[in-house]
Amino acid sequence: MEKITLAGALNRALRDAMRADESVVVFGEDVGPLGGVFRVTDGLTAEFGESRCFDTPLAESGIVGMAIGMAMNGFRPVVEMQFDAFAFPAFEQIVSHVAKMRNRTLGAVTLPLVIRIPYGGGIGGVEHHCDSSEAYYAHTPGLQVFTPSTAADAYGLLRSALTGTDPVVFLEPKKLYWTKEERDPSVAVPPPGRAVVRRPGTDATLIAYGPAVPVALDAASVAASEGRSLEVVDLRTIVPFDDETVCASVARTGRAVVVAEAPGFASVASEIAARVSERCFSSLSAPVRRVTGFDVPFPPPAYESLYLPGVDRILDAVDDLQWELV
Amino acid sequence: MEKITLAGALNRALRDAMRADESVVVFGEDVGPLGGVFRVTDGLTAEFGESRCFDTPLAESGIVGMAIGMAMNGFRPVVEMQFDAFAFPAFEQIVSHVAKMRNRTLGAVTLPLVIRIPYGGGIGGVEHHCDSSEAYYAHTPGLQVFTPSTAADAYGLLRSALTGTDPVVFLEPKKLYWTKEERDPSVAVPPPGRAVVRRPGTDATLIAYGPAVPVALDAASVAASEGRSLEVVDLRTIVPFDDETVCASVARTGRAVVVAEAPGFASVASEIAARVSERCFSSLSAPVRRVTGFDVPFPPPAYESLYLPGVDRILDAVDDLQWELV
Amino acid sequence: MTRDPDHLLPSRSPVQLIDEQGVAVSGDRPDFPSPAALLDAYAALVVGRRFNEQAYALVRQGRLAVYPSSHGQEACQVAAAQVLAPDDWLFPTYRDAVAIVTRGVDPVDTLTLFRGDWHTGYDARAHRVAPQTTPLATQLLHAVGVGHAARLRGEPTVVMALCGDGATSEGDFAEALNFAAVFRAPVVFLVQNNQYAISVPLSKQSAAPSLAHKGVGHGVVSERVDGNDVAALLAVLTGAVARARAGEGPQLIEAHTYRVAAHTNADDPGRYRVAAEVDEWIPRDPLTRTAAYLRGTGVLDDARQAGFDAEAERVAAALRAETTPTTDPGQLFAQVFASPTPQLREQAALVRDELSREVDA
Amino acid sequence: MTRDPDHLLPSRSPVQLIDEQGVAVSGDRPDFPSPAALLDAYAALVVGRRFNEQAYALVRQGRLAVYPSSHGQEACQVAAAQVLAPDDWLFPTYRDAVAIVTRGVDPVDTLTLFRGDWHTGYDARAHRVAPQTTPLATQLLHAVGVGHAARLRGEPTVVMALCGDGATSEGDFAEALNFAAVFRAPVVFLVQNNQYAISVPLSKQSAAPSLAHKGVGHGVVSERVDGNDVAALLAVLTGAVARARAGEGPQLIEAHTYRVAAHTNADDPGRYRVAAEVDEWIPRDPLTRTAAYLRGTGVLDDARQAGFDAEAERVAAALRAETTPTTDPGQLFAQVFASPTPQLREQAALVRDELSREVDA
Ligand SMILES: Cc1ncc(C[n+]2csc(CCOP(=O)(O)OP(=O)(O)O)c2C)c(N)n1
Ligand SMILES: Cc1ncc(C[n+]2csc(CCOP(=O)(O)OP(=O)(O)O)c2C)c(N)n1
Ligand SMILES: [Mg+2]
Ligand SMILES: [Mg+2]
Repeated sequence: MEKITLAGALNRALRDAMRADESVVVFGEDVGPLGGVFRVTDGLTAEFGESRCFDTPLAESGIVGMAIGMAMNGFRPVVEMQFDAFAFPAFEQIVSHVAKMRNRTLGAVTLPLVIRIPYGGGIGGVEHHCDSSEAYYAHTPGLQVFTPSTAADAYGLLRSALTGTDPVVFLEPKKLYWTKEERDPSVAVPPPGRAVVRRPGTDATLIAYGPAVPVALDAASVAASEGRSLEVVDLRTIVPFDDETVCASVARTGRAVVVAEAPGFASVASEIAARVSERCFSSLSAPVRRVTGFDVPFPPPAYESLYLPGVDRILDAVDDLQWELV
Repeated sequence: MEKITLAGALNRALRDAMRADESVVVFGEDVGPLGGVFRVTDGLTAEFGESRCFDTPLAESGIVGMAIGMAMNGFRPVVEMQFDAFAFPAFEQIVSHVAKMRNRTLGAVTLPLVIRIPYGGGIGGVEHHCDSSEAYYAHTPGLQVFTPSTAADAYGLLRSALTGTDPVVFLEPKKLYWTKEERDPSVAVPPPGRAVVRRPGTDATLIAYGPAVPVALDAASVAASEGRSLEVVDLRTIVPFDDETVCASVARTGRAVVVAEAPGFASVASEIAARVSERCFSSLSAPVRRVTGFDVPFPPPAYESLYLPGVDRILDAVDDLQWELV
Repeated sequence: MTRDPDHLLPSRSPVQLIDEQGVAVSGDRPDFPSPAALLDAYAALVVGRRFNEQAYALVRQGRLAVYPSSHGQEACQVAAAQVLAPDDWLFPTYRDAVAIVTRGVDPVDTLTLFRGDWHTGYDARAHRVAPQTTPLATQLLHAVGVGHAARLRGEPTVVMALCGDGATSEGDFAEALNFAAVFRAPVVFLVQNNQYAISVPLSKQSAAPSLAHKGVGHGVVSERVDGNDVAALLAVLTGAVARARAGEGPQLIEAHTYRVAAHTNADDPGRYRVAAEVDEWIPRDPLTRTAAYLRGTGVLDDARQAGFDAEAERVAAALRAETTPTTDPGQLFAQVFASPTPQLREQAALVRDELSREVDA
Repeated sequence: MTRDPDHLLPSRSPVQLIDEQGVAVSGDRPDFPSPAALLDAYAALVVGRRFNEQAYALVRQGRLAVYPSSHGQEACQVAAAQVLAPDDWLFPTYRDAVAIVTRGVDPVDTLTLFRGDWHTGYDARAHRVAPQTTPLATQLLHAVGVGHAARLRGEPTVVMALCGDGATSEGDFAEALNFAAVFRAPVVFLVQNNQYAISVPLSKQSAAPSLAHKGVGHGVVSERVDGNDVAALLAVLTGAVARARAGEGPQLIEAHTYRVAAHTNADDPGRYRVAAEVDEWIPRDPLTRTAAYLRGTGVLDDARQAGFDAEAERVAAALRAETTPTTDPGQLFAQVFASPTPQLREQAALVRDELSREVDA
């Protein structure tokens, strides 16, 4: 079978969507001839011309603001924020407009647009290049938040983001861009809002999304070799959230650890922990633990491995799940 | 005893701080001759002159950015964002600089500044005037987040925000601006990071902050009349967070409901629920419930009362705390 | 970069066609509006003024949550709407209700937002009038997007984007001008410089020779105009719209006017400006000046005036007749997304349950 | 608003004092730099060029995480630092390491950020050099604040704020100019227009006659200068610094230069520009031109050149000698706040515990 990277899958999704739907346009900083700093838009200007994939002036509020207008007038824009800290200049446009337009016009004006944001660390990047900002978007009512952890999901979720009428913040785990995967086009990706059990297990559930998924899977492998069976759930979409899959897993295992790269305080991991604690209360044999980035600014490359949730920290948290009571 | 409003207490805190410390300057939109749209800066230009309390051009990123520079060069700026949705243009300055400067310079450059933001609903305001954005700031490492619910705390917390060397996002509950209170200057406000039990109780703990505190207190009164004793904890500061007071209360009562105005998903309420669920696991007789704003954009005035957490919803949540098991 | 700065800079003083006494001062300009156009504009001015007064009164009666009046700025409002073709778009702010009404939106629907009802009361797509925008200057970028979209499809649409003097200080203002210029988007940016951003006078807002001078730094052709002279506004804006439609790129127009009323009813202008300053602007009123000119040229007579007044009263009566909105709890959750998430469905059920118990009780 | 637009607009073409052949073209200008000043500048250019080359080489060896080189722009770098007095401030971007070194910061410390060590390696307060800033244009507002603070205290400080052509498109650029002008802050904004923002050429960035034309819309005096002519830069920037210091408010200078290297080592310029374009700029190199002039006027000889080269080699050797940073886990938590919150203390304990078990194991 053909091998494809996550970045390549995204590129293919954009290309296929642009072929299928004339209204799809791609723009942002360096997405044209350069193909984006991560090459996700590689070749699109060449295939579709300057009018469908183009560079803009360097202004993120401008990019998102213009996307709003184009979406109001018949297009389906896909914009790229170069790194996730560089989406912050667009925060007002995203929170006050992208998220609210459908609602404030009672459905009369919809904004079918996608804001692609490379996110997370693990690439040895310098300051402002490794943030995880999913909590800001997930907390904002009116935004859908998708984040793939595999090339297949990257393709499927981006295609589905490009079919609905609601805006999607599409978070791409930078460190997985170059991970290669066999490509099996016959596997369809389910609609947004469906988490997936990436690895079945019986003793505890690791709940993760995006860049944390492979780490959780690694942890599960190590745990297995130590005789503990961990189930790994990959959320795929943070909004909508799949309570059903998550709770079914925790109901089965009775224990849960949430794994996420972002600082833990008031985060998506907090939400997951709170929901699971509430909804699976009677099934839980131990408190839900969180293994997240610390509540510090993302550190310089030399400190990255200390900061990021890794296999050891996950296994420590699993060890803490009151097994002595079993 | 003299009566004072929360807005009046903030005004007095600014005035006293400006008298005590020449480096304190106040600026923002309409804070000069007008005294701010909520009159919190009333009279400051008259008393301290244009150089210490002044209007700026209309640009929030500009205001916060300039405050950063002034803080780098010997001043202690207090800036006002007119309504909390209007702080979003400054989001990049706040998240990428205000929050990170001390850390990225290993303490060489500190930013002793205060960003005052009126927040929350309950005033019948139109769109963009009633948001609750504490989660965005609380999630951002490096920001302290204070939010008073009484005039005395408003005074004390603002004075203490103006003594440290770290930036503070100071969230002022709009709907409480005009609430009058007896002023007892002999009551000292404890340092940041100390929650307070506003009303003792034995059956369950309501954990609230800012505008939700009076609602929680009302709910506790009603509950008392129905024979249920609710303790009310007021966080006062979201960052730093007072685990000790919160957990001690829940350990005593065995049940908890978190009350907050902001949409619940990935919110400060999620954090509180997650922490309490984790840290008080063995004391909890029921899952921690959250009574929050819904996951919808803040609605128009006519819908406000449906949206905001009210006494009924709090009492419903309390009723749900598995009392039958007692 | 070949654009000639001289071509981009505004004229040394604002364009005026009819002076404060109602006398034509540049009657020989080829773009001087026709009598019919001026009469149309005057009719709309009369309605607009009455609309402003009535809305303000409704706030005092507690029947509107808030109203930011364009009293004194009606010439800008009317001209901005009247120079547009049916397929053009208008992007108004909170202060531009009169422009929206002039564009043909039902006056009662126009006030939906301020009535405390659901945010936007008219069909933005049908009227090609964007929802009124409050976060300052943000809508200018949307206008660029709408214009660029039309241009990509080869449609002759022009977008009229409104903002105030204060809003020109926001970063989004500069970004909008820049994007529009780079993409040659057919957008006319009309800055209503009413001298104040709430309490902040223009002198604290900008040190520029004029706000129209903000165009050249983006390669945008700029002009300034007497914002209380509806004839000058019609002439200058018609030209700008024509150039934008012809593919000459964005246009920036600064209209010099004055906010006669308070910022909104909640504001207390006594704190920051003296009454004498307001008085100076009364003789420059856009209505009296236009009426004087039209009477002087024999285009307006008592009968016509009576007709306009009657129409204005009809609009005012309609505003008064409107009652407070009824709320439908389902609307809280219905339009967050095309179809509610499971979480929203749970929350909606909670509200339904709570309300049903209230009814039962 | 009384400021005369003619006074604010830049000259029709960039100021040049020494042409590409090293010949003085405006030798009679009173502000033509002295031989001593030019020799100092040349010495710094030689060091700067070597610094750029060495840093780039270190990236290829995997010893720096990344390096955005100012190769070709060294004249801007050197002049920006050399026109400042000791108490003035410099606000650099990620590309301005050479300006920082010229200002007197230790070259090894200057590269801390790019070495992957803690973010800022020099003492910003001691040197009055702000930390290098990556979020584009944001630092310009900090510069305004620093300048305004100094002005409020009556100090004669001037702030030199650097940014690139791409950064002028960010809203913060406009806000910074506007705030500076309204508060008459003593800031010199130096835009190094190196024709590219990563892959995006100036023609897609702006339709303005020049980037210096962005000043007039804020009432900021503006000028443009040949950015590869260190003499012209010294003259124009010295004038701008003097005017800012004299209380005449902010100054905007656009320097026309070229990014000869890739955006950073991670970039692949072959995707967006042809080699021939780069070749055109080689004869305009700031070093050869200055050397030719100084040799022609007898100020530079082989001995002096050898001295400068030796100093450059010393700097390069120091960069090469620096080893990879040692990490101190405690630093993760130590400076988030003045004193760590209880939550941070818990997290620090977790890391300590994890590490101690690793050591034990
Ligand atoms: C981003 C943002 N900041 C602040 C406000 C609050 N605000 C509403 S109107 C206004 C003044 C606007 O002045 P101007 O642009 O001149 O328009 P005018 O009200 O005079 O028509 C302010 C500060 C806002 N709506 N949006
Ligand atoms: C707000 C923001 N958006 C995007 C980026 C990513 N980025 C880094 S450098 C750069 C190009 C900057 O171009 P220019 O301002 O001309 O400076 P140069 O790199 O040419 O010196 C971009 C887009 C950033 N650092 N900050
Ligand atoms: Mg105004
Ligand atoms: Mg550049």
